[in-house]
Formats: sequence, C-alpha cells, structure tokens
Amino acid sequence: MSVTCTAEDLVVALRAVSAAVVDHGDELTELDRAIGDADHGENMRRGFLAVAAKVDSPGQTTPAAVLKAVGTTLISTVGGASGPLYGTAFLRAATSLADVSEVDGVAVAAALRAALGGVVARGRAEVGDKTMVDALAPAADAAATAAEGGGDVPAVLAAAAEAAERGAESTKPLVARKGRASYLGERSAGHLDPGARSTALVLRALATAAGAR
Amino acid sequence: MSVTCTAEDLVVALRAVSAAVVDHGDELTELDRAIGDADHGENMRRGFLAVAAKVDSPGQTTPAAVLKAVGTTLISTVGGASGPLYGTAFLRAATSLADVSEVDGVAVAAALRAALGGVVARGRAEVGDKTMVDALAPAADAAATAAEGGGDVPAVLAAAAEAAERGAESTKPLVARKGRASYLGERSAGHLDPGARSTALVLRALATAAGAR
Amino acid sequence: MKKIINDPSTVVVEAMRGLAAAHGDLLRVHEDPAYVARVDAPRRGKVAVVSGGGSGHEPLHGGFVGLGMLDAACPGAVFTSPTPDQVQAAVAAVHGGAGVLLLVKNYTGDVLNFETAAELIGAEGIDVRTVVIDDDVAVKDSTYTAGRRGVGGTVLLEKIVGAAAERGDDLAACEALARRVVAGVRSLGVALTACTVPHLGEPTFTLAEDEMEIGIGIHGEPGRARAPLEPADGIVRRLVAGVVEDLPFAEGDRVLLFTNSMGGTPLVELYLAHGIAERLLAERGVRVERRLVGPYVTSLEMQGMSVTLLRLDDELTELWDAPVRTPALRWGA
Amino acid sequence: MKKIINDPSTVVVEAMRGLAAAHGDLLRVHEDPAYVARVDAPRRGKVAVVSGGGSGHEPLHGGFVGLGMLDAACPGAVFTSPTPDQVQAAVAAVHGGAGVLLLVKNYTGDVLNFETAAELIGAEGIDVRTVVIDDDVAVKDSTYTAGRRGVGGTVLLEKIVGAAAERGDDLAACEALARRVVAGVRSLGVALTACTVPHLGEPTFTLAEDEMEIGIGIHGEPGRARAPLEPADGIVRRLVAGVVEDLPFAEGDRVLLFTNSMGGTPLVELYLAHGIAERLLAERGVRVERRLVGPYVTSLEMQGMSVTLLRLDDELTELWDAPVRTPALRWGA
Ligand SMILES: Nc1ncnc2c1ncn2[C@@H]1O[C@H](COP(=O)(O)OP(=O)(O)O)[C@@H](O)[C@H]1O
Ligand SMILES: Nc1ncnc2c1ncn2[C@@H]1O[C@H](COP(=O)(O)OP(=O)(O)O)[C@@H](O)[C@H]1O
Ligand SMILES: [Mg+2]
Ligand SMILES: [Mg+2]
Ligand SMILES: [Mg+2]
Ligand SMILES: [Mg+2]
Repeated sequence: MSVTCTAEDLVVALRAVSAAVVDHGDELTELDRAIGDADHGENMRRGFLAVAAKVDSPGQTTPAAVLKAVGTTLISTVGGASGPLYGTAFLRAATSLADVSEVDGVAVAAALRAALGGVVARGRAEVGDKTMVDALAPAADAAATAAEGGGDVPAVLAAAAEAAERGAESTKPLVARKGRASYLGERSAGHLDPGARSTALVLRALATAAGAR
Repeated sequence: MSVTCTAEDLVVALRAVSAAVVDHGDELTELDRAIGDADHGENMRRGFLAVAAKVDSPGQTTPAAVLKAVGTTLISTVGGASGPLYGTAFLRAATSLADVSEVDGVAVAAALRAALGGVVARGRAEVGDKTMVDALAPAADAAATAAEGGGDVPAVLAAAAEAAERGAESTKPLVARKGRASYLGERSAGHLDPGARSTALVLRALATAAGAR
Repeated sequence: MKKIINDPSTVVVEAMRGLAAAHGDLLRVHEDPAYVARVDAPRRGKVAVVSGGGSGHEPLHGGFVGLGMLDAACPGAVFTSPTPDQVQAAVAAVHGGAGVLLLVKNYTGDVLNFETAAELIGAEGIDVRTVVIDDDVAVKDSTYTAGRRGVGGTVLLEKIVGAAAERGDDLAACEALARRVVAGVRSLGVALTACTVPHLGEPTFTLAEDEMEIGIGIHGEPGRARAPLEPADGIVRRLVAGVVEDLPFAEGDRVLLFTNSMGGTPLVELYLAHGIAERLLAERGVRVERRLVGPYVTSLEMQGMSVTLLRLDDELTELWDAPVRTPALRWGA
Repeated sequence: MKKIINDPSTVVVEAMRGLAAAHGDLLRVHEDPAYVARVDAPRRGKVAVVSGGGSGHEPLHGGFVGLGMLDAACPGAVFTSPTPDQVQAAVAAVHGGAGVLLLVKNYTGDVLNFETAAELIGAEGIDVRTVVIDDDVAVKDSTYTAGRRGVGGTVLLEKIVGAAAERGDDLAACEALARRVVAGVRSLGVALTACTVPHLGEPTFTLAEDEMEIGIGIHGEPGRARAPLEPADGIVRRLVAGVVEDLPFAEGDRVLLFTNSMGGTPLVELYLAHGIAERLLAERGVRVERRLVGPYVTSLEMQGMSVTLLRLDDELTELWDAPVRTPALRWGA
C-alpha cells in the first residue's frame, strides 16, 4: 500500500489481517472464555480464513468490491454476535467507498465512520458498554482527525489502530452492558472485551500492511 | 455365649456382627472398588443393619429360628451377589441346626459346613476362584477339626475365624474366576476378595462374641 | 479434553450425518450451508416453523425437526449462532407458501443473525416473522442489557407452535401463539460442573468441588450467584422459587413442568429432582398438568439441571398433547 | 462428588417418586419392596414381562415400563441387583394368569437374586421362565467365569419381547423369542471417564486424561484393554469390529444398530459416532435397517458409548416397529 490504496493493496492487507487473526485466535478465545463463551477466536479464525480464501479468487476490482466480499463472507461464515457486526461493518465501509478504484486517507476515515455506524445500527451498543464499539468509535474519531490533518492511508490507519488499541484496553474495568458478557454483571469487570481486542488487532494489521509499502 | 449357644446368645453375637460390618463397611467397599463395583460394604451394611433390627424384635426362640430370620432378612435387603449367597448360607445353617434350643461345637461346625454347601450350590465357586468360598471352606474345615477335638462353641468359632482370615488373605494373589471380579482377568490379582474378607469379619465377630461370655 | 470426536472443526457436520443416518424417515440434512429439514417439507399451505442456534445443546434444535414441530433447524458451530445464509437456505428448502416463523433464542448473536436472515428472506417476497424467546429468569432484564436468555422454554415453544402450524393455523395466529407462550414461560438453571467446548479443549469455567452456579446459561455463562453445593431439596427449591416468583405463577395456575438435564446429570438424579419440584409446586397450589423430564436443552456434558414452567390453558394443553414425531420428542404419531 | 441428591441411601426411592409423578399415565410405583408397574397391569391373559437390576443405568429398566414393553421393573440400589422379594412383589402385582417371563442381565448378583425369586414365584404356582442376556463381547465367555455381561442389548430384548407379549404370544413363544434375541445380539462399550456411585462419593476407577477403557462394563467394571484415547473414527472402528466379528455378523445381514451413550457423552458426539458406525457397517456390507441412538443403558454420568448390533428378520423387525409407550421409548402409540 502507499499513500492511497487500491483493491490489490487491500487484498494484500486482508491476507495480513487473516494471518493476524489466526495468530491471535487463542488469545481472543481466552478473553471470550473469561466473560463469554470461549468462541470469539474460533469465530474470527473461521471467518478470516474464509476471507483469505475469498479474496484470493480474483474478480473484485475496486476496494469497495473487496470490502463487500469480505462483509458477505464474514456474515456467512462467522455466526455469533461478531459475525453480523463485523460483516455489517465491512459492508457499510464498502458502501461508503462507492466505486472509486483508489482510496485516500479521507475515504478511509469515512469508511471507518460508516463501519461504526453499521455496528451501532445492528448492535445498539454505546461507548462504555464494553463491546467492539469501544475500539471502533475512538478509531473512527482518530482516523477523522488524522485525515482532516492531511494524513494519507498509512497515517490514518495508524491513528485508527492506536486509538483502537487504547479503546480495547479501556474496556478492562468496564461492566458489560451488551452481548454475552452482560450476563456476568459486575463480574465482567477486570477483563478486556474480546471483540474490542479483535477490532484493534484487525486495524493494527491493516495499518502495518499499509505502512509496509 | 458360653460353651454352648442359645438363641439369646446368638442374638447378642449378631449385634456384634452387625456392628463389625458397619465398622468395616468402608474397607469392604474399598476392596470391592478395586476389583468390583464398590458396593460390598454398602450392601453388607444395609443387610446387617436390617438383621440387627430384625433380631431385636423378639420371637425367635431357637438358634435355628434366629439364623433363618437372618437369612431371609439378608436375602430381602442386600441384593447383589452377596445377598443370596450370605442369605442361603444362614438359611442352610438354620436347617442344619433343626429345632434344638442350644447348640454345641459340633453343631456349629455342621452349620458352617451346611452354610458352605449352600454358597457353593448357589454360586458354583470352588476354592481358588477368589470368592467368599476361599474363606468359608477353610473355616468349615477348621471348625470340623476343632469340633472333632472336642472344642466348644467359642473354640470352634475361633478356629473358623482364624482359618477364614487366612483364607481371605490367600485370595490376594488369585485371579478371580467368579463374580464381578472375574471380568478383570489377570488384573484382579493383587487384591483381597471383598466377600472373603467380609466372611472372615463375620466369623471373627461371632468368635469374639462367643469368647467374651 | 475427552470427547468422541475426530476434529473440532468437523464436529457439527459429522453429527448431522449421524442424525440423518439415524432418522432418515423424519428428516434430511444439508451440509453447506448446514440445516436439517423435515423429510416431507415443503408442505404446501403450512406455515414453516424454523429455528436454530449454536450446536452443543442437542437434541435442541435438530432433534425437534419433524411432524408437529420444526420444519427446519440451523445448527451453528458449537455454542455459536448460525449464519444468515443457513437460515435463508433452510427457509428456501421448507417454506410452503404460507409464510415462515423464525423462533430465536435471545442471544445477541442469534438475534443478529436471524435478523439479517429475515431481511434477506423478506427481500425474496416471503412473509417472515420472528419471535424471540427469553425465558431465563436468572438474567436481569433491562433495555440497557442484552436481556434475558432463551433456555429450556424453547422446547415448549417449538412443540406448541409446531403443533399449531401442523393443524393449519396461519402465520399471524402462529406468531401470536408464540408470543403467548413466551409471555407465560420461565426457566432457571443450575450447573454443578462446567462443559468443554471442543475447539477450546478445556472447561470454560471452573467450579470448586463444593460449589454450584445458580442461574447458569446454556453456554456455561455464569448466572446469579455461586453458592455452596446443597442437597437436592435446596437446589430444586431455589430453582422452583426463582421461576414461580418471577412471572409470578399463582395458586391455582395450571402449568407444564419441564425438568431438564444440562446433559451430564444422570436420569436418576433428574427424576429425583423432578419429584421434589412436583412436591414444592403442590405445596404452593400450582397445578402441574403436563410434564417433560429429560435432557432436552443441554450444554454438552455439563452436570446440572433447569426447571421450566409454562402456564397452560386449554388451547396450549391441546397443542402440547397433539401428535409429534421427531427424533427427540414423539407421541401420538 | 457433585450430585443432585439428598442422601445416598434414599436416591432410588426418591427417583421412583419423580418417575411416578412424571409418568402417572404409564406406570405406578411401589416403594417397599421397590418396583415400577405398568399402570394398567395386571392384564388378563397377557404374559407378564418383568425385568430389573441395579439403579444408575436409567432409563433402564423403569423407563421401559408401559405398553408394549415391560409390565414391571425392579430397581435395586445403585449398581446392586434387586432382591428376590422385590421381584416376587412385582410379579404378584402384574401377572395376568398367562405366566411370567423374567429378563435378567448376566451378573452373578442379578442371576442369583432372580433365581431365588423364580423359585419363590414358582412355589406360588405361577408359571415363570427366566432368560438371561449376555451380549457384552468384551468378556471372555467360559464355564469357568461369570460369563458375559448383559449390557445394551437388554433394551432391544425388552422391546421385542414386550411387543410379543402385547400381541398375545404365550409364555413359551415369548421365552423362545427372547432366546432368539439373545442369540443374535452383541455389544461392546468404551469409557472415557469413570462414574461416581453416590454412597462411595468418588469415582470407582481412574482413567488418565489421554486414556480410554475399551470393553467397559456398565458398572464401571474394567474391560478388555486400556488404550490411548483415539479420534472417534478409531474408537468406533474398534467397537464395530469387536461386535461384528464376534457373532459374526456377515455381509448381507440385516441388523438393528443401537448407538448408546453411557450417560455423560453429549448427543452431538453420539450422533457423530453413530454416523461413523453406519459408514463402517456399510463398508462391511452389513445392512442397517433399524436404529436407536441415545442414552438408554447408562452408567450414571460416565462418558462413553457402546455399539449394539441385533440380527433382524421379518418378525423381529415387526416386533421392533410395534407400538410402544413408555417413559423412554415411545412410538406408534
Ligand atoms: N450489541 C453489541 N454491539 C457491539 N458489539 C457487540 C455486541 N454484542 C456483542 N458484541 C461484541 O461481540 C463480541 C463477542 O463475539 P463472539 O464471541 O464472536 O460472539 P458470541 O458472543 O455470540 O459468542 C463481544 O466481545 C463484543 O465485542
Ligand atoms: N459365584 C460366587 N460364589 C461365591 N461367592 C461369590 C460369587 N460371586 C461373587 N461372590 C462373592 O460376592 C462378593 C461381591 O459381593 P457384592 O459386592 O456385595 O455383590 P456384587 O458383586 O453383585 O456387587 C465377591 O467378593 C465374592 O466374594
Ligand atoms: Mg463468544
Ligand atoms: Mg460389588
Ligand atoms: Mg458464541
Ligand atoms: Mg453390585
């Protein structure tokens, strides 16, 4: 990837995301085991392996088309709460990019904002509910700031990843109000939210791939 | 009990047997756990508690009547392999005593022989099969020898108890050929047979009660 | 982990093959996307009743496919809700032109995936309705949480709505009935041990040898309280009280009592517990008119149980009694 | 020990009360001596089919009392055969003048207690016959041992003989049929974990995390060999091979395949295993024409399974298919 991003760049980056998710599968499952049902790593692994296989087959010529394929693949392979949420995020991001063949920092920030909108529309979680929104919302904000300041794709994604990582960390003391962890009530405090952690992972892998070009 | 034995003496002795069985219940269950299904102590406990309750209600005026009540009580409360075997043993012993009101050493030896006959008739085990027969058969032999030598009831029972204890010990190296332990094949070697051990316990309690008078 | 499996990732599809082999007279299975369908579906003019959810709760839901109950069931990965395309494909396979009723247990994942499926199905011009069941009184219900979970009551819902669809009730009637069942059913469960998800390979939580978890969810989610293990009388008293006092069920109410095993609790214990529940309800003047006892909504090998009460009226009783012919529930047919 | 019980010594009678409460339409229970009887017994002119055995194997035997199966069942203490007076009382309660067939699993205790019972019953002038089932191929059969154990095949025996008695076969015919079933049925089981008898409070044996016991008995008696835990394919292959090669079952044989859970094995694993068994039998050309899958002959919470094969002919098939209405097995009625 360079200062902008083509469909091809995106495919390369998604392979890196897939590898990162597979690498961190056990960690995600372990987080979900503490406050959920111990499947988030497995769900993400299944989904992003399917994504890697899907983007390997050629045909998507725009970044939006790639993201759309990712979204539908995640929806049809992940299941659980994270499947429709991640899926919707990618679908909304795709829609926001329309059919341009190359995206810049501003478009990336808009795509993240759209993704967040999709997650919130589906899951109705707010910041502080201890969900992936706690990573994605600050990521979208940071991306917007970076893009407004003229950041290119690597810069915007780096800002988003860093904010998502901080956001994921911020879920630790929270009491969950959405998703399976909410059944735990007070007992959910003291653990990272798995979906927030996976969101940070995905964004970090995208940022790293963007920066490596 | 004295040199001979009345129904009343027998009832006292049976209370001691019941107490001994209850005391050693866990030991018997532990033995049965190793080569069986871990219920021999519980079976014997249930049976001999019922026996103690039964002989407490008056009505049996001859030793034979007492033994018959013991036999039917064991049959109707123990279950398992040991229930019918112990029950038959007591019933046959009762029959051999007929309706005398006091039994001597010779009668005790004959009763033990009859008891053995009953166990073998029902269970078809031979000495060396690793069953209660390995305790009861030498006990009957030793009792006969003691009675022939003029032994009184305490002496005959003491000889029987000692032989039964040795017989029970002798089951340790044996490979079981009857009962549940036989399923283990070679793996049954190295463990005492629970029924042989309980037979020795019962005879020892009878002998001690007889000697105490 | 000790399990009779080959590979964690093929457990569900291999189990489906076994289900199909065992019950080819009642159902057929489709592997990708995965669903179980009634062998004689689609039935023209009959409302199609479709459910699904994570695997590991068997016989729920695949074991309830057949005459008088579900037209199709969509098994997700173990403890993971199915995906929308499974539901979409199942509906395509079984809908008979009279609309589709989706019965969904209230978990974020299930709700979201079925919601997406319903959008896709509706877009194909099929009349589709969704009823969400949330009978678990262990969870505090609030608009600020994910809400109560769907647990044992699901079986009763599927049976009763399935019977209504079988006798020809239309979609609106089936939906209204389903909402009535949901309104009148409550459950509470307890776990004595945890269960082990195949891909994780170790128990999802730990309970000490003298502890139990009251209000357990069917995925091993924790419940209301961890408490010292009690005798059966105390355990069942807690469950019955929690359920009765929630709706509440009142003296004179006619009910169906469902005593469910979480999987690892032997039937001898379950019947023992059922007897206690009957006694406690009699003491409260609640009239048990129908009962179901067994492992019907399980959590793999978890030891534990749940108590479900459904308020009965003549119609619900008649629908409960109606013929059913599925792998796990069968009478009158 | 984690169990839903009050007191080890009252487990059986409390469970019986729960059974009666749950299935009062099918059966009634008597507490002392303990037996479960068909609600409409005695039936005049019908052979009474009676079985029993230690508790802890539920639904065996009490769960099979009802129309088309057992007239009565006698539950012993957990893993302990019942006493003769239980059997005698049960027979007195259900015999309808056409004689009594006792179906007994081959364990020394069961055989001796039923033998004593048969003597007492015969002495009352009732025509009583006993058929002993010994289908477990894990045990070497020899006149110098206690012989093979009765395990999974017992359910098939009770169903088929119960159907024959229900249609009016006389005692000699029922007895001959029972012997025919015994001659044509074989089983082999495996344990992944041990079970815990309530009064003992800890597992009766131990298996390492990577071990299984092939040829396990239903009381946790050890079997043929302790082996490293294998994937399902390997486990089921051993069970199927052991069973098929014993009778032996040959290419072209028509069989009933019964895939049984020992209690603690989840249904998802059991169906997975069943699918493998079907495949292996197909490979051998053995024709599976009927099947039963579920926890029917259990060992408390033991994880494990067994495979049972019964050679079918037209009559046995018809009797298997005949209506049955019991707590645990129900179809056609
Ligand atoms: N309503 C919601 N809104 C946003 N994110 C949610 C919501 N519910 C759950 N999540 C996210 O989903 C993650 C769990 O995903 P996963 O474990 O794959 O699914 P499940 O909870 O169905 O097992 C949580 O950690 C959380 O971040
Ligand atoms: N055929 C037999 N003959 C004599 N004694 C036997 C026979 N079979 C079993 N036993 C005795 O019974 C004992 C086991 O009794 P118990 O554990 O109460 O019954 P079960 O084996 O039915 O659980 C064995 O230790 C053995 O001594
Ligand atoms: Mg999860
Ligand atoms: Mg024993
Ligand atoms: Mg999940
Ligand atoms: Mg026993």
